[in-house]
Order: sequence, then structure tokens, then C-alpha cells
Amino acid sequence: MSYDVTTQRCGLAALFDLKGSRETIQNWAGDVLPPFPDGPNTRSEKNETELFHIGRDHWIVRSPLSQEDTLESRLNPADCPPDISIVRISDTLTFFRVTGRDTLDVMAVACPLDLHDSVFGPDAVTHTEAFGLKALVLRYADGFEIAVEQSFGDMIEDYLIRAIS
Amino acid sequence: MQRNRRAEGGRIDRSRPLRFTFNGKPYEGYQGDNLASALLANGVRVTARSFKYHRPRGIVGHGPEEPSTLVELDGEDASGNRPATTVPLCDGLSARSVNCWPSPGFDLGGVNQLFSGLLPVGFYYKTFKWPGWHLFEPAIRKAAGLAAAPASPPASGHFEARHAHADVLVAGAGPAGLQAALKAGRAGKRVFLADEGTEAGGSLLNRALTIDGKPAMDWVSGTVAELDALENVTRLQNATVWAYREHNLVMVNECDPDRDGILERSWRVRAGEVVIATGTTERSMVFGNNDRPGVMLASSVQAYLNRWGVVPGQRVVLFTNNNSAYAVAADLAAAGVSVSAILDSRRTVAPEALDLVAGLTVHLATVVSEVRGHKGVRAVKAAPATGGAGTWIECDLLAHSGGWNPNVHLWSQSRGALRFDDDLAAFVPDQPVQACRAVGAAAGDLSLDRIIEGGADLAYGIEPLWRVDVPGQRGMAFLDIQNDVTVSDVHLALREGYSNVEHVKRYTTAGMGIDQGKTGNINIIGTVAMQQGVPLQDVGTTTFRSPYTPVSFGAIGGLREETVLFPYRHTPVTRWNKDNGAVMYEAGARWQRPGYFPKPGEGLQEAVNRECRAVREGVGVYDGSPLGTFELKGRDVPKFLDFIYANIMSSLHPGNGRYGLMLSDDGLILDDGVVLRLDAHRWLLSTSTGHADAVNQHMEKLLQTEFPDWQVMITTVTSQWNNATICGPRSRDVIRALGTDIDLSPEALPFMSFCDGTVAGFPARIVRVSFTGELSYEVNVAPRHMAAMWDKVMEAGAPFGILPVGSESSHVLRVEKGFLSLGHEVDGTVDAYDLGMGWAMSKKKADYTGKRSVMLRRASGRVRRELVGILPVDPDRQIPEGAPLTPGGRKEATEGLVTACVWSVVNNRWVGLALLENGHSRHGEIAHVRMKDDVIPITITKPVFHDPEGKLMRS
Amino acid sequence: MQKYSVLSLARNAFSGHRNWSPAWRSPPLKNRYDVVVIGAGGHGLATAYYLAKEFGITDVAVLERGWLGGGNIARNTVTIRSNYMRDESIPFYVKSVAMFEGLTHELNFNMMHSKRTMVDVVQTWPKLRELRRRQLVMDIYGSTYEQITSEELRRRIPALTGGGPDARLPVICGMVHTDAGVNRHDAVAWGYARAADARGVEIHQQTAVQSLLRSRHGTIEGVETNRGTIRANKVVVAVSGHTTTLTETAGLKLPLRTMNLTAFVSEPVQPLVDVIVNCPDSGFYFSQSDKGEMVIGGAPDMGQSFRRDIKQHVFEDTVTAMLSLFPSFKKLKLMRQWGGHLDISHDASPIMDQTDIAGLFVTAGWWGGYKAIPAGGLTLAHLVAKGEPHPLMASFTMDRFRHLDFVMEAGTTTAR
Amino acid sequence: MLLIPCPYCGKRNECEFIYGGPVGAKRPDPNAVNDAEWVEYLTVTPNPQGPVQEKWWHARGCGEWLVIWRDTRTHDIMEAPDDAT
Repeated sequence: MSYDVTTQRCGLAALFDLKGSRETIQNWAGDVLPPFPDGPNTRSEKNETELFHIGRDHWIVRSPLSQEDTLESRLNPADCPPDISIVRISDTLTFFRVTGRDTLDVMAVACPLDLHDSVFGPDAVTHTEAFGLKALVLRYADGFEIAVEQSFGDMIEDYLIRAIS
Repeated sequence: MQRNRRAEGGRIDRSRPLRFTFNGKPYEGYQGDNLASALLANGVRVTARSFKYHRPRGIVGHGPEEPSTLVELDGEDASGNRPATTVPLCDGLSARSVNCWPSPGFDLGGVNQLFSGLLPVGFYYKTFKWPGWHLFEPAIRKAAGLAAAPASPPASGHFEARHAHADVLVAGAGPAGLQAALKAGRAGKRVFLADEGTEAGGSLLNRALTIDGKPAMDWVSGTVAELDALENVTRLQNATVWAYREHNLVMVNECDPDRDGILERSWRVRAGEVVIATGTTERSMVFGNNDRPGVMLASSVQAYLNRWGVVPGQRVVLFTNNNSAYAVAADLAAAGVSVSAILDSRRTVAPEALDLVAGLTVHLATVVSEVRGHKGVRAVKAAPATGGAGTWIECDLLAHSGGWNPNVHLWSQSRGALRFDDDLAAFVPDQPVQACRAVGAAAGDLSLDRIIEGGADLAYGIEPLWRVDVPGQRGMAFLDIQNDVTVSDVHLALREGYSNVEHVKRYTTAGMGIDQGKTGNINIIGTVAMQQGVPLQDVGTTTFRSPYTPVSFGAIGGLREETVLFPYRHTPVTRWNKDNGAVMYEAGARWQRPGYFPKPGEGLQEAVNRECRAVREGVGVYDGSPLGTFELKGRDVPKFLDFIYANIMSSLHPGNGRYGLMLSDDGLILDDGVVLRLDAHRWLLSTSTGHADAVNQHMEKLLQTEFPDWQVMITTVTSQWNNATICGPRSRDVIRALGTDIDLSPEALPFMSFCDGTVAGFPARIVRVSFTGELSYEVNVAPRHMAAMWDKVMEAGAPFGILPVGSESSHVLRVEKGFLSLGHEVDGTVDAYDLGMGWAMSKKKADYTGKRSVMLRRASGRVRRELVGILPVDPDRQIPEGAPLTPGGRKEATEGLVTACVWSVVNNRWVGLALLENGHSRHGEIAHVRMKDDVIPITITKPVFHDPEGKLMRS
Repeated sequence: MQKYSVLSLARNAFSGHRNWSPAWRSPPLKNRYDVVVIGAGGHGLATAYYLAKEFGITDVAVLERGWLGGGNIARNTVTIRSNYMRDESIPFYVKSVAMFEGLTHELNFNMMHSKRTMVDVVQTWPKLRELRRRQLVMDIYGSTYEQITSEELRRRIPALTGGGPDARLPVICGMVHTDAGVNRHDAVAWGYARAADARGVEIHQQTAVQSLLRSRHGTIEGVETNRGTIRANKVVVAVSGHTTTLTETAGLKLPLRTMNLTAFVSEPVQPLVDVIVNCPDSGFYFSQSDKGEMVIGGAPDMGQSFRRDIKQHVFEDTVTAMLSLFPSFKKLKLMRQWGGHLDISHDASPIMDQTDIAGLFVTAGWWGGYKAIPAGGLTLAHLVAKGEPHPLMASFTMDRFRHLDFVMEAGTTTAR
Repeated sequence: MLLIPCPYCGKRNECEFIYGGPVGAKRPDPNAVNDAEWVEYLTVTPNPQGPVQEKWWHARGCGEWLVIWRDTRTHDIMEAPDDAT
């Protein structure tokens, strides 16, 4: 019997890396971004656009790929103020979704982090380790999303198949 | 016929018989048995032969402490060196004794017993010296080793390793562990309870005790039921806590988890608190022939009786120095077993203990000095503890108890201190160091009434006896049954000056077996103490190392194997490469890259020649995606780049790029790469493939720890940009054919510049860099377009004969140009001047990383090895990379080495690069490569064999 | 010294082995010696032995904080080899290997030296290039290193069934170093101790040096111990990972760091592998002891450490790498694991020198240094006796750091 | 496997971090020190049996470089000792 889990390798999303002071970014981006999430390693969402607070003065914004050009033109990385950095990174991450009854079993193999809901809440998002790689981990519906550097995508797919069978 | 099985009682299921074989003979046991209980039930006495003397041995214990009977399992579950006491019986099980041939009953190795006088401890060190150890080693190796090595991995199933987190981890589901787990569980804490047994209960499974007047096992099942109903409690059986590591990381090995296909599961549990409830292990008494089959631990006799319904002997003598054996005697008597005598080394015994065995013969101040019987106990000699004539008592089972050791292994692994408790005559946990506590018997509470309210038990009442020492005693008295170490061995070691207990252990190998001396180590320490006339605690204890019991490597490894052993990285072109016959290599930073693209029937050299010729004469393309790429932004980027690169970067204008060397502060070359200035504030930095992570670390470390005030923001974009690098005289034609809105003329897009636009309809950035020395365009696109882009390049390039170029050809092309390769020419001693790249070391800058060190090193005046080109005097003579150069080709200290040697299609000969002492001033000279039996003359040249002025790449 | 032989064994058998004399004395501690050696490990004991034997300096005390032979020598994986890359290193290790081979007879103590060959399992082309580079330089110095095909490699190591064409890192070929061997580490310590003792050297266990004593002129004049002050004009520090702890008591800073290297053994099984197997690309090595245990080592932990246990993830890396090449070991069981202190210098090469404090000698930076014991002891004795480095160790003085002229010996056994 | 406190993420497994070496002397102005001082700065790092101050990079986490005190005898991570400078 294998684990009752569904895994899915997701298509591209629009991703932008934001660095610098929150005020400057907020002022520059205006209402294109959701409200900034409160705590470290949490996220906020508005109109399908999510904002991950994943480091000191560091965020990632995610939207459906269809929004990429709009976001690019609104965030305008080339012309943003010199003391903030906005970089398109849509292609740098490959997202996997792990859902189903035994999701936590598979995540326990993949990830050393405590993902118990009392510790890793519904709005949690963080960089950690998954299958030995740097990974972005967040809750998704009744499961989790794991994102790794795009070039490792095939390897994670390989590993996930091993972990669930 | 299970002749030693009681008609009723025990935790076995008599309605489910199981058939098994032991050393080829068929037997029957019951569901709930382990191999040892089933063998005892069948009256099998000789179950093993000893390691050195091949003495017959039987079953001694009932759990992981078993020192004597190790078995190998056949078939699907094949594995070796398993204590028979830890092998759950299953239908069809086939087991064999290790270490004897042909069988334990008739073992040819038994002749060693006759020569035991010639085999004292340490005899290896004194003999087998002449003419050499190699003469004796094979035979000695064959004699050792216990079980056969596994021949194959498990035929089916796999291992899993996973992480877990708990507020409280409880090790052991005996009375103390269950109680601790229940308390924490009721308080809502996340509890992880792991127990090595097949069912919970610990010692209560083996003993006929009561709690609040009811059978103790009723309490166990009630507690287990409540725990299992709690969502916040994870309870595992067959799960041994085998290691306690730093910061409360605890390793648990779960056998046969409740899931098909998983053989074992390794848990890495990070716990807020660890409760060590690991119970105790009974220790042996040490007397003559204390290893004979039928000499068993008293608690084990009790366990077989109560838990498995097995009576291991018909006429029993008990030998003890504490009260626990009295309960054993009482249980035996109640079961109708004949108890011939209880021999107690103590002078007085508490009345409660005596009351328990009313009607049985008790001899106080009496010891067993010797056992008679070869393949089984026939009689024991009861002797006055103070000396004097003894009397023989006939029996077929001697149950002995030398007292109890709290199982402090995990405590000790946690770095918690141990203290010798005189009342308990044992090492017990002292002050904790990590967040843990010991409870129950593991903490020294050796009777149930001290652990649980309402528990009824005898007080412990020990008077230690580390070994029986009465005049006229005969027979080998074993301290370590598994490694055949006797009291006289320890005495000899001490006489020879091996006086520290660690020396004793190592000289005698006592306590170094698979059981790690669980029943005997303290007796070794006690024996040393007695001989040296010092208190036991002054002799010291030995270190308890992980694992507590052996753990299979498969479980430790988990799923990480085969293709996912190490990470691997693909680019969008990897699939195309494989489909087009590329021989794939492991490149730096875990990338899989094409080495070369042989046509059918073609070897490496032909393929490489073909690819190189395409680049030099037509056009080639390679996938440059793995190069590390970082976008830098912030007001201090220019200052920062000037600090980390040896040359000046700040003067770059937007739209241009510059090559530079990055040094470490001790002046060694860390990386080389190209920096592009995108606009006033944004810079793009590329690194060599293998050093991308190291450069990222270097930059972030400087910025965050040395220069926190500098404003530089770094984003890794290695995988935001892929590139197809199109190179060769026809490369411009290919890009034109692809279609682009970028002006490709040398005036508009000169060497070391770049421009953004579209290529083949994709958003692209063209960068004019060259690692081949040819006209070259790096066409950067987003990975989502890369595969399509690549197809279009091959299509558009076809009329020009475009070929894909692998890393082998890239190597040839860069050697022909004398371009640096970190993996070849840079080996930790070479600096930029040695490489003829002094131009990359800024003179203007007062300081940059590595400058001071390079200057300091060069000031020593020591001879430098400098980069030169080499031409073998025989143009058809290939020189192996790495070959040493020696003065005159003599066999003496080297003066350099060949770093690369390639067949140059443009020169139609072998050419190469070398690092040679004072090489820059030796152009034109002949130097010599020293091979093992050969000297190869080479001509020293400038390190460039193609287009020395660099006109082509600038064209 | 009582001679050990089959005859003496038989003779003693008749007397119930009651007449064996102690392997070393326990003499009273004097308050002055010509030379004090700190550390009764392999290097300290060997140095004392060669001081007495080669240079006639017998007024030597070896001071040991714990029990003799209880440091790195008690916890290493006993690999003896000379497959190095640089001119500075190879001749030294060639000498050390040769000395090890003769040690049983020299010391009349069976070291159980088993010259059983080391085989490198090569899985990447850059590693092969590096090893072939070593091979050609080693040829100059008479050390043997030969490439074999992967078929030949699998014939010599039948248990090597992983690393096939579809594996993450397929096996490319092997490199065979026939000079390599293993022996019995305790025997090396005890053999040197016994032989040094017989030549008059005193070994004092449970004698902890707390600080080094300097004269008014700054030279060394002795050591302070838990058993009082001991004077000597020459003091040798041979304490591996504890070197800086001691030298700092005399105000001397050295470019050394102490790290933790772990090893582990499997349960004993019947003979399976008769060579030392080294897998530099995967990051582990092992050999099978005469008792049948697989003795396995991997890469050191990164941080500084004076602990002697093991980090789980470092251990797991080694195990997984091993299982990938030796999948049948999945059913083999771990029996015991431990760690030792490595002393690693700034350039990862050893340091043997008279320090800035006249009379104070150090030998350090050996990464444990088991295979260097005989030649390390001999060359250090030479340095102490003659005041100048032995030619084999001339490149390993502190001088190289003054000019940042490092000796970079790329590729210790498991460097990936 | 240490549990290392990251100021941004909280306690995380050692596997998420890359060791960055002990905190040594501050980099001197290379033009203001003599050779011996420069060499000592480069090659000599603290190697105490006890608390050592060291750098770790939360490379698989938030990217923070952090400094902790760790006892090399026990691997305990602790507050800065009183006499720390």
C-alpha cells in the first residue's frame, strides 16, 4: 500500500522578488500588492496575488502567470528606486503540490520542519529544506506546496514518486 | 512437541501454531513467541557456540541484552547476528546459529577449547609475527566474523527515514514510561512514545505483579487504550530509541511499521523534553563455567515462564545477591516447577523475601562456585561465600541475578552525568545536561511500588558481588560471554600493565561485542576494582555510545538512494541532449551536462574533433545555462564590486561587460566571471558553474557580516536566464537567420557588450562574450522559452552546419586560446601573475580582497610556477593531464605539471598548457615530462595556439 | 624487555601465564627531564621511542592526561597509505608506510599489519584526473598507484554492486594503491610504549599538563601538571586537537582548528571485502577488520568541536553514500559509532616545527595523523635532537605561513 | 544536528545552515599592518575548548548571516559569555 497522496508539478506562476525597505516598496508598488503580511514567514493575499514575507526586508509576490506582464509594468523593476530591488523570478522556482490524506507522512519524509498546524499555521510560508534542497514550503488547501530552484524540478519529481510509493 | 510449554498462561496464542526451523530441524511455536522462547519451549538447550573457544552455549537472556545466542535468518528476511531473543517468531522462519560448523551440538571449532592455555588474552600481539601477519591473517579472518555478510539488499520493500516533532518523547513503555506518557498526553502535549518491545508493558509483561490488587497488565492495557485514544499521542512498538544526540534530537528505529512495503522506519525526533524510561537490565553472576547452557538470568527465566508459558528447566537452582530472584522462585514454585535451592550470597535477607518463598530451601552466605555439565547444567557447586568445602546440587537450570543496572545508555549519550549509587551498587543518572529526565527503574527505582502508586513489589536489597572468589574454584569464569573474556584474562591484562579499564577492555575485547556488554560490563569494572583494591567508582565507567542496539544501515539511509542520492540539476535542453546522443557528465554544482555528441560508431576524439572544427570553421552552439548569475542592486554596488574583484568594475558603462578575477582574502583565486552593467543601478554578475554557490556565500557574508552598512541587494537569477551560446565565424549569420531586432554589427554590438531585444520572437538578451576565442553570442532567454529557442537555433543553424558542442570540446577550444579553467590551472597555489593575468590585478585600488596577500606572497621571492603553453616535440604524442615536469626528466622533485593537453584541429597536433617554474622566461626551451618509464620532451611556448591577437572574438 | 614469541607464549602457558612482566613500568615522577613529551598518543610515543633509539636521548618523560593510546589513536580507521599529490608529502608518507611495515619486528609486538591494498572507486572525471595526477608524481617516488577498469574493480570488490550505468554517479574505474594497509591501532600505541619504556623513557599516565612554563628569557623551561612542576628545556606538544589549548598557556597562537571526525563499525560478519575501499566522489571509505567488522569513515563535521560523538546528518550522508555503492549493506547493522578530534591547520597540511618559543616543539595539523606516526615520530625526534627539521619535513614548518606559501594537498581521503 | 536560532525564522535544523567559521579578528586595514599582523589575521582563528563565537548562514532559509556562541565541548548554543568582547 502506498501513501494516499496526490502530487502535482505546477506550471509557472508570476513571481517577483522584492528587497529593501517595506515603506519604499509599498510606496512604489501602491495597491498592486496585497497588504504586507504581519509576521516573519507569513503571507497575505488579495485578488489572487500573494505576498510572502520570507526574510528580513525580503518578499516574494506571486500571481497567476496571466498577470505577469501587468505586474511587471506596475512594479517596473528597471525604474524602481535605487534603494529597493525588484526582480522577476517567475522561471526560477518549480512548485509542487502535495495533497491527500497522508500528506503529513510524505512531508515528514521530505522536510525537517515541524509542520503541525499549531506551529505552521494556515498563513505560514518559509524557506526551509525539502528532500535535501533549499525549498519554499507553504500550506495549500488540505496539503502543502513545495517550491525548489527550477533546475532541481526533475529531481524532486523523482524523489516524490519514491516517497509516496 | 513443545515439551517445556505450560498448558496455559502467558501472552502467546496457542490456537495459532507457527512452524519454523532452527539449524535445519523443524519445530513449532506459537504466535507471540520469539525465537528464543520457542526454542526453549522445544527443549533446545545448545543454541550457539562461543566466539573464541567454541564452547557450547544456550539462551541466557530474553531481550536485547542476550550475549550468547546469535542467529542468522534465511530467506526474505535474511540477516545475521540477531539475538534469538529479539527475533519475533513467524511462520516459516528459518534460523541458524552463527559461529559454528557444522552445528552447535557438534562444532569442529571446539578443538580450540583444548588449546585454551595457548590462547591467553593478547596472544595475537605476541605471536604470528614471523615471517609476517599476512601468512596468518586469512585463517584468522575466516575464524572471526560471526554471521555471513548479507549477499544482497532486501528483495522487496524499502526503508523510510522521516522527521518528527514532540513536546515529550518517552523512551520505553514500561510502567514508568506509560505513566509519564499518560500524564503528558492528558495535559494536551504532543507525545511520542517509543518502545522496543512487541507490546507495551516492559517488565510487567514478565512479572506476576499487581497494581491496586489487580494484575498489573490490566493497568497496562487500560493505560494503552487511553493513550491510543488521544490524538496528540503517537505510540510505536518495535521501536527502539537507539541514539540521543545534541539539542534533544532522538533517533528511533521502528521495525515492521504498520504499512506494507516499508521494512523499517527511521525517525529523527526533535523533542522538547525526553523522558528516559528504559528500565533495567539484569546482570550476570561470575563463577566457574557460568556460560553453560542452562545458566540463565533469573529475570529471563521469569519472563519465559510468565510471558511465554515456557519452563526452561525442571529442577532449578537460583543464585542471587538481591531480592528480585525470590519473586522468580515464587513464580516457578507456583507454576509447579521444582526449585532445589535458593543460594544467596548475602548474610541476611529481608523477611518479606523469605516469606515469598516459604517452603523453599534458602542458603544464605552461599555462592555458586562452579557448574558441572558440558552441553547443559547438571549440577552446581554451592560453596560458603567465605570459603570452605562446597556441596554439589543437581539441577538442569541455574537462574542467577547479579543485581540490576539501570539502562542509562540514553542518559549517558545525552551527556548527562552518572553517579555510582552505593545502595543500588549501580551507576544511575545524576544531573541532566539536556532537557531530559530519567524515570522509573532507569532512574534507580528498582521496585514497582516506587514507580507507581498501588504497585506491590519487594524492596531491592542488593549486596554487590562482582565475581565469585572462593578458594579452589574451577572452570572458566566469564565476564563477557559473547567475546569469551574470563576473569583470568582481565587479571593477566592487569598484570601486564594494562591497568586502565579502557586498556583492559581493548586488550581483552571485553564488552566490545554486539551486546556491548549489557549484562557484564559492570562486572569487568568490579573485577578490576577488586584486583586493584579501589572502590568501583574510582575505576570509572565506560562510555555508552550509540547505538543502544544494532540498527540496520538501510533504515538509517531511508529513501535517499540511486538517482536521488545526490541532487541533480537539469536545464530545459537536458532532454534534447539525451535524445541527441550526448554522453552526459556530472559537471560542477550538480549539473548534468553533455560531454560530447558522438555519431554512431564514433569515438570521443572523432566527435570532439568534429565539434571543434565546426566552431573554428563554421558554427557551434552550447548550452551555457548553468553559469551562476546574480542581479545586484543598491547604491554601494560599484564599491562592492571593486572590493570583491581584482580589477575595477565601477567604471563600467551600462550596456557593457567586463571579465574579472575574484580572490579570497588569502590571495587564492576564488572565481572568474563577467560583470554586466544593466543600467545605472542594476548589475548582472556571472560566475563559473561550479563556484556559483561559493560566490553567493562569499558576497552575502561580506555584506552581512563585514559591511552591514553597504547597500547591496543580491538576487539569484541563475534559473531566470538560460542561454544558448552560438559561436564560430558563422554565428552572426545564424542569429540573423533566427531573426532579431538587435543590431549585430560590431560597431553597434562590440565584444564585451550586450543588448536586449528579441531573438526568434522570444524576449532575449544577447551578450558578446567568448570562451572559445571565436565570434560568439550568448543568447539569453527565459527558461520557459529555452527548449523552443534551442530547436530554432538548430533549425536556423542547419544550413551553416551548426553542431552542438559538449564540455570536452569547450575544453579543447579554451586550451587553444589559453583561457583559464579553475579546475585545471588553479589549484590553490597559483595567482593571477603566474597565469599571465597581472592585468586583472588593479594597481590603482588601495585595497581589494586578496591584494595584500598576493603581494606578500610574491615578496617572499620563492620560485613561482607560471602558466606556459607546451608543444610535445613529437606532435602526435599526447601527454596525460596532470603529468609532472621534472628537471631533465629525471626522477626527482617536480618543477611543474601539465594542466591540459588536447588535440588541436587548427594546429593538427597535440598542444597543451602547463605550470612550470619560471615558465614565463623559458619560452622556446625544452622541458621534460616524467612518466613512469618514459621521458617526453616538450617545447615551452606562449599559452595561446590560436588567434593570438584575439581578432576573431572581437570581429 | 621480555621477548614475545610463540616459544615465550608456550613457556608461559605452563605457568598459567603468571610470569608475564608488565609491558611498561610505572616509575616515580621526577621533577626534571631532558625532554618532556606531552601526549602519549601515537606521535608522542613514537617521538619518545626514536629520541631514545636514534638519538640516544633517554631522559624523556611522556606525560599523558588520560590513559596511553587513548586519543585519536584509539579511535581512527587505521588506514596507512602514501597516495598524496605533492613533492612535499609523498616521500614522507612513503617512508612512514615502509616504517609501519617493519614495525612488528622492530618493536617485537605484532601490529597485525595487513598490506591489503587500497582501491579508490572513481565516479567523476575530475576526480579521475586528480588521482591520475597523483599517480604520475607518486611514480617518481616509488609509491604505487594503478588504474583499473570498472570490470576489474568489481571483480576485486564483489560487494560493489551499486554505481551501475543508471546510478546517480556511475562507477568509472578504480585506482589501486598496493602500498596501503591497515593494522591494529592499539598495538601501535602499546608497542611503542613498551619499546620506549625498555629504552628508559618514562610514561606517566593520569598526568595532565595544565600549562607550559617559560623562563625569564622567554624560552621553555617546563610544564605545570596536576602532579606538580616538571622542568625540561625541551618540551614537545603532541596532543592533536588540544594543541592550541596548551600553546596558548604560553601565549603562542597557531593556525589550527579542532574539528570532529566520526567513524563507525558494523556488526562483525564473515570476510567479504579484503581491500580498503575508498570512494572519494561519494565521500566514504571502509575496510573490514580481522574481527569482521566493517570500519567506516566519512567526511568531518564542519564546525569546531571537542566532542567525541557524531552528528546525525553527517553520519547519514556517509551511510547513504555507502549504500548507493554497496546496497547489500542495507541489511548490515551499525554496531558502534564514535568521534575523534582532528587538528586541521590553515592550509590543511601538518605543522612540525620548533616554535617562536625556544625549546617548544609542536607536531600538529595531521587530521588525526595515524598513518604518519612512525615517520612523524622519527622526524620530530630528529628536530628535537638536532634543532633543525628533518629533510622529509622541511616544507612543513611554520615558515610557510609567514609567506602565505601554503602546501595545498588537495584531496584528503574523502574530499568530494 | 544542531538546532540553531535564526533571528528571523526561529530555531531551525543545522541542515538549513552553512557554517561560516569562527568570528576572528576584524579585518585590519591591509595597508596599515605589517606582514606578521596580516598573516595572523588571516590564518589564526580562535580555537577554544568552550564558547566560540561563530558565523552561520541560513542559506536554505531566509538568507540571514548570523552569529552565535557555541560551546565546542558540548555543542550547546548559549548567550554571549560575560567576558566576551
